[in-house]
Amino acid sequence: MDLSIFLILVQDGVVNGAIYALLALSLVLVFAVTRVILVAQGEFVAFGGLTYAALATGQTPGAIWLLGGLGLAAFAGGLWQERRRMRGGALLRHALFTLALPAAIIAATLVLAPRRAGIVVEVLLAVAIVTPMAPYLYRIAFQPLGNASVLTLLITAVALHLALTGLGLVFFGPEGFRAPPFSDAMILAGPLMIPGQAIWILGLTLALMLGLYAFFEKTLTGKALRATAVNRLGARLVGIPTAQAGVLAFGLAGFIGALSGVLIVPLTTVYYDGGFMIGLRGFTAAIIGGLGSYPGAVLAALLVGVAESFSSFWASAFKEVIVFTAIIPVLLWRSLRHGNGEDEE
Amino acid sequence: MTRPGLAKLWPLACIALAGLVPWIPGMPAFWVTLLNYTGIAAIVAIGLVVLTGIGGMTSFGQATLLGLGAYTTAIMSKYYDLSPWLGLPAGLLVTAAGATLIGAVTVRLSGHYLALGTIAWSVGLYYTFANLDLVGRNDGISGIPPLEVAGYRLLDARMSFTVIWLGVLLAALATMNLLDSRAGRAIRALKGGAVAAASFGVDTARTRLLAFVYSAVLAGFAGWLYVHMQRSVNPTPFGFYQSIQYLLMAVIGGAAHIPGALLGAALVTLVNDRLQDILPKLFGARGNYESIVFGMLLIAVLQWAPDGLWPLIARFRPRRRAIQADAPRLAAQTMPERGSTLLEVVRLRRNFGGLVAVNDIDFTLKAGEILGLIGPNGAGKSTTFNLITGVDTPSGGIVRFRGGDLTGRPARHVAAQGIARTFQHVKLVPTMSVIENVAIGAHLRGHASPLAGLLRLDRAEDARLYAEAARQLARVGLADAADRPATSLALGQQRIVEIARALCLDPVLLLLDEPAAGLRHNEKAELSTLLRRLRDEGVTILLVEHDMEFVMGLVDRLVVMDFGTKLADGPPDAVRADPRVIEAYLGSVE
Amino acid sequence: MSLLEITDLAVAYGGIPAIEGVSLSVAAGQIVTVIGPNGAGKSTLLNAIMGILPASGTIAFDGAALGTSDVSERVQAGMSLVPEKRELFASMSVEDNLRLGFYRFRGQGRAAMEAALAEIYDLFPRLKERRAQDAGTLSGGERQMLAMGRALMAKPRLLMLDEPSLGLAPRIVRDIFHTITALRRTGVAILLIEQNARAALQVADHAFVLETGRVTLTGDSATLAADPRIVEMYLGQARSAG
Amino acid sequence: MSRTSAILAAAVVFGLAAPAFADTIRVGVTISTTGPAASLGVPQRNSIALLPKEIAGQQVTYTVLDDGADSTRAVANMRKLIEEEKADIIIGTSTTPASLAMINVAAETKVPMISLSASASIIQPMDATKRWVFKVPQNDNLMADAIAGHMAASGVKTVGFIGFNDAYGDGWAKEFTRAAAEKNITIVANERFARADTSVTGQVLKLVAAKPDAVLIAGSGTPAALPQKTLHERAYAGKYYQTHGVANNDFLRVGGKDVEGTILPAGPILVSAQLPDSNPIKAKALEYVKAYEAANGAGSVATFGAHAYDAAILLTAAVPGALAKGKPGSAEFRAALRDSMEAQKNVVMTHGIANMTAEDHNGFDSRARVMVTIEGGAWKLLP
Repeated sequence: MDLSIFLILVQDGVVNGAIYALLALSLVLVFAVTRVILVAQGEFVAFGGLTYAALATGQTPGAIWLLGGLGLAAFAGGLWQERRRMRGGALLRHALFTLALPAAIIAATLVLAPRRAGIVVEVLLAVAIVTPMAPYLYRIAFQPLGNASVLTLLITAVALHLALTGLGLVFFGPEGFRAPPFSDAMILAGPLMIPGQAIWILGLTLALMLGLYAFFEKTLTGKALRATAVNRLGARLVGIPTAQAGVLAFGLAGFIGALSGVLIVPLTTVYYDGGFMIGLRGFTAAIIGGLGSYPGAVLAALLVGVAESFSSFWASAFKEVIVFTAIIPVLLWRSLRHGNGEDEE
Repeated sequence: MTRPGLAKLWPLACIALAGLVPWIPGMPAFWVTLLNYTGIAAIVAIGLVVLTGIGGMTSFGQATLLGLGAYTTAIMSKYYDLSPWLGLPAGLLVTAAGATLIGAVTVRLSGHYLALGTIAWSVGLYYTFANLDLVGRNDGISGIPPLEVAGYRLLDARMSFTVIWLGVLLAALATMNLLDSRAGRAIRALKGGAVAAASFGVDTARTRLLAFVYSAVLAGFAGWLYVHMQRSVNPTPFGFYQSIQYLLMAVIGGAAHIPGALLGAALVTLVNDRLQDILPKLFGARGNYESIVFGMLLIAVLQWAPDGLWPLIARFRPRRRAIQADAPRLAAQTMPERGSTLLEVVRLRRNFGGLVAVNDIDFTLKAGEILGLIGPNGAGKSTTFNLITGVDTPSGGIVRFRGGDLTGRPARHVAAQGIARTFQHVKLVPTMSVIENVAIGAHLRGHASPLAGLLRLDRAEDARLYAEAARQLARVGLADAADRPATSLALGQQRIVEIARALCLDPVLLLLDEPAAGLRHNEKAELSTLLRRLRDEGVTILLVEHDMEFVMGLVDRLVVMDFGTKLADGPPDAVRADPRVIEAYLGSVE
Repeated sequence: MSLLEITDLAVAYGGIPAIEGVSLSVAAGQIVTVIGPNGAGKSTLLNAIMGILPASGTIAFDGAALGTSDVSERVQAGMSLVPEKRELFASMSVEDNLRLGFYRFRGQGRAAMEAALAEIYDLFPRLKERRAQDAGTLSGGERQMLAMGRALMAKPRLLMLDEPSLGLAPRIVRDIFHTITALRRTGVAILLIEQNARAALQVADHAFVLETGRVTLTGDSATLAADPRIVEMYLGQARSAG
Repeated sequence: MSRTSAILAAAVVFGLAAPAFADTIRVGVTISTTGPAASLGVPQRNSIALLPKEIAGQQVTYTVLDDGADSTRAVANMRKLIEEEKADIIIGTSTTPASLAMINVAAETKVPMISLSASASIIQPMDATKRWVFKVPQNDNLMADAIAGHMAASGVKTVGFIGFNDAYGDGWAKEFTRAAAEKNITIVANERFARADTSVTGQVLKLVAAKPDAVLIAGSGTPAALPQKTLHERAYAGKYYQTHGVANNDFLRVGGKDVEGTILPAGPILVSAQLPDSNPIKAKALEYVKAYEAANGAGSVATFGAHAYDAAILLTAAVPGALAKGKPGSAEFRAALRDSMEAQKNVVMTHGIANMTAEDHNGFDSRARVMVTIEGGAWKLLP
């Protein structure tokens, strides 16, 4: 292997790793706030990518009907769960969030999609269509589970993943889609040819991370989310409704997932069920990072990306074997550092 | 030998009766086939009950373990023309060996690291199967012979049914036996009571490995059945998705219950099959709504029954356990000579980051005395306990017991020296009855292996252990509560159960962490009497307590701690009068 | 009219009653204490009032029944609880902990928050010194101050304190009780749970004795402090039970 | 309703009775309409709707089940179709491993099956088990020979291979290695990628470094475009070959200008309009394309769906002969159907013309494949 191949592989790994990092961040966030391991995170990536791909080719994405359906389901679910308590203002807010919001997004899409409103609008639209699905799903599937065990929440997330994959096939079909890149620019740096899209991915990933950092460090809402993660009871005691924190965390997960999808669909083909493997990489990174540390997750994600790109060069048939076997010693090391075997308390 | 009650045997009877199902006239043939798939899945799910539901280790790799068993017998019977019956022991052996190897690394992982660990090796093995010429790569091996009995090939689904459900019966029976044995109590203590179990001599790492290998062997067994029914094998049934299916079955059925595994396997298999028929009638043949509807059903069921369905059908009620009071007593320790030095703690130290929780503590304990350890919260009393009993490792200093060095030894080693303890935050296993919890205390006094438990060869010994547990429960005055769920008792009583459990160890030294907390006056008096009697029998006692009245009337000597340091040491009256103690601990609120 | 009116409250854990038939009331601006032995159900009582535990019976705050309302709604209504375990945000700074106490008023803008913060720093100057430190690194006494400060940021009309002196050095315990007395002047009503019955009876106007889940004695503090049964059962021990 | 009784009620609802039977030919279909092979299974399922409802005066019913490309489910489906739906013949499934798992059941229950998957190993070498199995897609070795032949004729001496890390890619690696050796073509790189991979940069670097005259990409559907696009990015200038697995319009859409000039073997149906009128396949193929697009929209046709159509053509041809020996629903009928299918000669299908023999249950010859290239975003028949 010469230096140029080495550099290209690193570049490839870092670009993929950046996406894994975004997903890892949102998995860490969702787990910390709600104790849910969001197996279905990858679906938001796939839906985001496919929705953007449809918009970028002037089609009206089927995902808007999925959005509408989920909004309706969340409306009904919320009404049922809080049938004894929801009144006046709360009911109105609930209806605005679950009915009016999707209706507005659907209307905007129907108007804008055929008009080819430009990349920025299309990106925003794709993200807007997919993002609210996550909080709706939280309301439908997880909020009623309250204090269930992590295992039950995990299996619920698996069930959600199954249902969403099925819905993905219905709404997007079995074939893959690709979108034109945000820019066709190609930057030459020595042996490296860095496509404009890769710059976009790295740039937006970095921007998003900084944005998240600012959100968590500087705003009271962000701090409230962190507080919920650190101490749920403490958060409830200062008046943070943990269900709302869950909705917010899922909203961020949906947003990050959708954005990741939009970012990668110009680089690779996205399939209705393709998000799962991407999500699994994010999950891997999140856990190696300790399922609690944001910088740890990012670092682990980059590591996973690079490991993948190198093993696909060395022995592509055994890529997964290599990547996943390499994880085990890391896990062992982390596990021993975190004290052994005691999962209680 | 104790006879298991009818209450326990009825699920087995049901399975046995089920053996007749395929022979019911008019029974649709495909239903038998479905039940065959159910049976195979149920065996895997039973393994997951032990591993995940009871042992608390989530595995995403069960299907891959099935693959180990399946491929072994496939290779032997297809390529070497060996009888499928030889494939059974070979498959089990290979699975057990593989699982021991994988498990040796994996079960050391904790929590989510473990779950990801199982994903990692399962993905790794999957792609290894898919790229290995020996096992036919992605296309796999087909044309594998079916099972034969006396030259008769078991091709008919009803024949397979008999074999498969005999297998389910065996798996369920063996698992029930295992869980009811000495090793099984250790497995059941893993979730929620691992520290306590370790403090009574359970080797938790080995117990975790045992649960892992046991569940793997069941999966390997299922793999053997699968191959000779399916008669072909390729990597697709051993992937991540299938592993999730098995986990899902266990959780839906009720992950902590063997009948739950059967229920979950049956439900998932049946619902998936029925959906294929029902949905096209509802939505037309063009869509694929099965996974959508299945996922939604699953979510609905979990909201309705977060702990799975079986607990809704049968509420957890520990069965009444018949005690053989005449069982021969277990061998007892010889107590050290009264007044000899029993425990020496020298400059014991524990740092947590920058915080010094225990700061160079010294004290000694003489055989046959009661020593009280007092001080405000955070003074380091419980940490000191944990350092002595091996639950925590000291940063410095020495712990010597009967002349031997105990510093930094693991909890089970400390227990083996005859040191038993109770916990400030009660650590009883909620899913076990009071007497089963107490019997864990006698773990080191029994020797039956897991295999003996599985085959029920341990009954004589187990009867002795339970007789001992019953005796100790009676001693602390809780004989009536023996068969109640442990956590149904009031907190104060649970502390007393912990004392009974500690006594089951036949301890030389008893460490009690706030034993009187939550007790009423008369109960405290009874506890005092019990502890004095124990002292008179030669047991040495070290106790942490807040209740000064209780302590003052009981102990021979007091050690006062504050901010991790020893403030005073001496007879109660002298300590009470010590101005430093009054200033820092007893205080005087105006 | 009382600020908090509890009638026939009962809480059970898995079918086993922890408290039963408890009725008590707290008037605005009053300090009321509930004393009793460990395990009598005192913490359960506060958790039920705050909505952390489901309970039967009625809890009325400011004349309105609370029903099944969520903890956050009770905070919104003006109730705050400082739990026995403090429940601080250990990996966040002291100041962030306090700011989060202001969550109820998050719409009121930065100036209002800074003003509230200044008041708390006045009450607990120690917290100001430690403002940038992580809450997890504080000593026991400082944690209790922070927990109280965080609760006070929400400007509650009823402050519930669960064993504020538990496991603290006597000097700190004195400070805490001084603070409680000082708070009386701000008009906040306090429901105080204490094992340190002597100190509690000294600061409280009114007291209830809770034993094995039931109220066994009630009366104004001075009377109870002189009651021989109380003296024998609680005050005799209070000196040493610190 | 209590939870317990609700559970019981659910059990009753699910315990529905088996369907009643009439005197008709029952066709059981199991295909992969979900999962990794959905891009094959979905057009196949859509094609089932176009199949004849009556053959030789007999009613024909179709029951379609999805197996998600999982061999356990495929076998379970097959048993369900045979035991519950009393199927006389099974069509399916879309993938090779699952088809291989099904052949035991066919032999054991003596129900003939027509596989819709690629590998010749499903029907070769012929034995007592595979007697019951037929296969309508072209054998992968036929296609591999075509590619190797085209390469040799174009002066290609070295080839880089990159295929799916699954049965499809594996089968191609095996068949192409054999075909290439026969033409003295050297395979200088052999790489794998997964269908869901987001990047194949590592593999492509390896391919480019080996400097082959041509690259063969063995993947199905849109995922096969990724290596080609990446090769383009890395400025690989040699020839590009794909397999017939990519023969649908989605591949053209995703591949865009990067797949221009790609050469692949395909069933004649892919370029049916360009076939000479003298070719008997043309009419059949156009008939299918027209019917399919009428039902599913213009441009929606994929060659994979036509395999299901071809299975019905084979069935239609064989039924009259079988009816003479037994009534539908009887073991005699099923055995006769098998015999009759094996005896079929010159059956014109959308993908080729089949001549079945006892040894060859596919029966296609070189007329079943054409060489195609991509020009101006459309498939173009090569002479």
